[in-house]
Amino acid sequence: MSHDHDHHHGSELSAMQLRTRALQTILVEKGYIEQAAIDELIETYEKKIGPRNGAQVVAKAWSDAKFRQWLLADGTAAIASLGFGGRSANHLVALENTPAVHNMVVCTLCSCYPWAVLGLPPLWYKSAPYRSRTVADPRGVLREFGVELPKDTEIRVWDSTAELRYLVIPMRPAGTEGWSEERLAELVTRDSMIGTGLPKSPRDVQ
Amino acid sequence: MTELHEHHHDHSELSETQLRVRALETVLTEKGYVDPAALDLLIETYEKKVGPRNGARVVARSWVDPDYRARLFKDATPAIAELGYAGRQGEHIVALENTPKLHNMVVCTLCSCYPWPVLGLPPVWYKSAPYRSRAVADPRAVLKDFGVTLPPDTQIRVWDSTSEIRYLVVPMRPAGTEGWSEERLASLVTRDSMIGTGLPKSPRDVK
Amino acid sequence: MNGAADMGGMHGYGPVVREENEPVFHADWEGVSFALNMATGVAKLWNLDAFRFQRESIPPPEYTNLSYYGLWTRTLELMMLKYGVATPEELAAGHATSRPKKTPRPVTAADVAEMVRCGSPYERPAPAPARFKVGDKVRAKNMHPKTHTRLPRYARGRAGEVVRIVGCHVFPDSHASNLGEDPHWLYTVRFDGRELWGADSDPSVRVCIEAWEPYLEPLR
Amino acid sequence: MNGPQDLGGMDGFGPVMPEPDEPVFHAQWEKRAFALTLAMGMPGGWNIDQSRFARENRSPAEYWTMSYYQIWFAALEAMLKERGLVADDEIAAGHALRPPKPVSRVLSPADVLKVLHRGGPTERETNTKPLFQPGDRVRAKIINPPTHTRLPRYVRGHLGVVDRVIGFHVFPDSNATGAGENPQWLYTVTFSGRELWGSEGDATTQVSVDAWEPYLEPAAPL
Repeated sequence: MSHDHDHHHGSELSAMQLRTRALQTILVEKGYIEQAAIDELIETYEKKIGPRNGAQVVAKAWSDAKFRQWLLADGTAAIASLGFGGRSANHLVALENTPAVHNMVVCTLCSCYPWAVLGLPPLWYKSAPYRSRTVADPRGVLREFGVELPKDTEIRVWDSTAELRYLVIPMRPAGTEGWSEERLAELVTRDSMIGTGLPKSPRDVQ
Repeated sequence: MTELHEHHHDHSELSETQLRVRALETVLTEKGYVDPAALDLLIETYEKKVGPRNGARVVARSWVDPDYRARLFKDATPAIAELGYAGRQGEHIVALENTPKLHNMVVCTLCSCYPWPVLGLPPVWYKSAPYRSRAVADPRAVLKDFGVTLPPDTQIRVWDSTSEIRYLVVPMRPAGTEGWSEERLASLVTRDSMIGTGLPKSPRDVK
Repeated sequence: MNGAADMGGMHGYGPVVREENEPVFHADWEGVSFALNMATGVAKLWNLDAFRFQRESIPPPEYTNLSYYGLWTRTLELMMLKYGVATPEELAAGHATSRPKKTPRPVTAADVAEMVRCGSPYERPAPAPARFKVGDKVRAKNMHPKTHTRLPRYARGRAGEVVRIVGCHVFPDSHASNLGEDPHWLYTVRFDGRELWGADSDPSVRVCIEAWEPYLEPLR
Repeated sequence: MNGPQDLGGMDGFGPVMPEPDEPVFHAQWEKRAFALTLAMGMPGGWNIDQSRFARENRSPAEYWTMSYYQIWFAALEAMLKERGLVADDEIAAGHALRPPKPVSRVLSPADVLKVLHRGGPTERETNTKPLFQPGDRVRAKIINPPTHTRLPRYVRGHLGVVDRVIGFHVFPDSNATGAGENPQWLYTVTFSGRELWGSEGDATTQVSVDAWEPYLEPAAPL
């Protein structure tokens, strides 16, 4: 199908740059926001909070049975014990993948995502293709991520319609017996905690 | 809402399309797939000859001739063909009778189906997203966009043209037109009154 | 509202396109757009549900053609106009030409750090006991409000099962229209894929949504 | 497909804006795009359901910003290219760069009025009997095919009443994919506004759609 209808995203970008700067100037000039607050927010979500947080949670769940139980029973409290929580994870639910059930998270209505453990969502998570298709054809979407699951595995899609945020706990890869939490965390990819991917195999790291 | 909306599709896009249409026409003509004279005739037909005047004649006839009216509501396609209107996008026509209790309105939510032989080509609003999205869900509000307010207890039936059946609304004959000729009556029948988004003109409106 | 934001089950958007090593922001202004939206939230100029309602009210042709943070900036402009934070002239000039009636206490870096740490919990004391329990069969109501709702179109009218009682939460349908927090019980409801997408669809699919009590009726 | 064409019940598109004294066409190119589409139907060999699918099968972002005849024209181009009748480089050059493929027929000026008058009736002969009769209660099935269908999303899963048995007609869901005409019984089915839009809906509104038998399942009488 031809797509001749070019949307000149280049010109949108420079126009948006100007418009966004205008809003910033006005809000700072009127005294609603201090410039330092803006810088702090960008710094926090660009540098400090990201999927490494979630990987730590998953690795701990893999190696500490008690923590795992707590995480599945009360995700918010369990991640708080590791120092994660707050914005976009005030109500965190951990979803356990098993050989019988594979969980996948989407927000069809906007872009809800557990920032505190995964950082800000990637573009594809916020895009129309992912939002439109995941609830109706999760296997088709998984295929685009190179993930093929057994036919009889139940695929459970969680559409984040409220302020609950979901973190998928993937299955611990085989061949990682005796690994440290830190080493296990290296196997945990962002996509495996959304449900569009699987953890790395031990062969992939070192 | 839109004073800051810079993401506009400016006129350069139109001229781009214009060039592309011309290019395609040239290629198709050079290959012998189309004859430009046939294109001219198609355009002339729908721009000049086929239009809502056809439908107005059908409606006016149904207002003066009870036998014709009965035939029209029984099977509209042959009844309309009696007046010489038939063919493309009017292969299967159904006439819908407005009464004091029931008002009919036609839409095509999925594309732009419209009874060409009696109404010509549809106006832009009929094909637009606002009409297609709202006519089935909130017909009274849409009627308000057209300045039409119906009594609150009038039933509104919306016909979504999902198949090759095409619908023609037959509005109610305005009061005060007793003894009028068919031709004079036809001058009261507006296009919108045959879609159901309007009412016929009142006798006062035409001299 | 049945706006462009309600995308679940739509076709035509094409495949999911991933970007290798995607940066958090693709341009400086995206980071600023993000930060301004967070900070205006902290300043309590409006609530999150009202912001979402404004964003999904953007006409579908525009909504679907804006980039993600372009949509945020556009929504922020509209909210600033609607809530009297800026005038059209100010937005066009890119500068403040008037002062707020009441001098605001500006959002500081410390406020932001506090917000990141604490977030904004949505759970509230329950005004009444929960109507449904885990295992109850329910039907999502067939409702089409013109205002904000978090019940996706694809679930409306469909039967599911309550799998979790989440708690009593701020009700977005009221909150977005500035009718107060109006807390209601919130449930996780699970639907069989075939109930949502038809008998021919993949039998191994289940879809869970969160649904507030007013979205649900007992299955008869 | 649940594409951008399936607009019934969507919000956010704003008010209907009738244009006073609207011309039939708004630009010269619209006339040509219209006439080319009609004229190419014959040599192109596609059916109306395939044209409709070619129009709706595009991104909502694109569909919702294109004008009506832009959509027609884009679909015409897509169908011509799909059948190898025209290639991109030829449109770019504005000239034929390859000899034509043989086509069944070309529309001559002498045939135009005849062809228009004949149209393309979709009713077919049958000796089967319709499953439903006027007055029967039916439910529109929940289907979500990724290909062309004429059952709008807003009626799926809802209860209606058969108003009229229209006849035995070409089934667009098959015809659009080139799977043949596969004709089926066609009915007018009427739904109450409240059934479709909820208990808050206008009690005086009814909506009728034309639905082929495979779209419907029997529902218990009241």
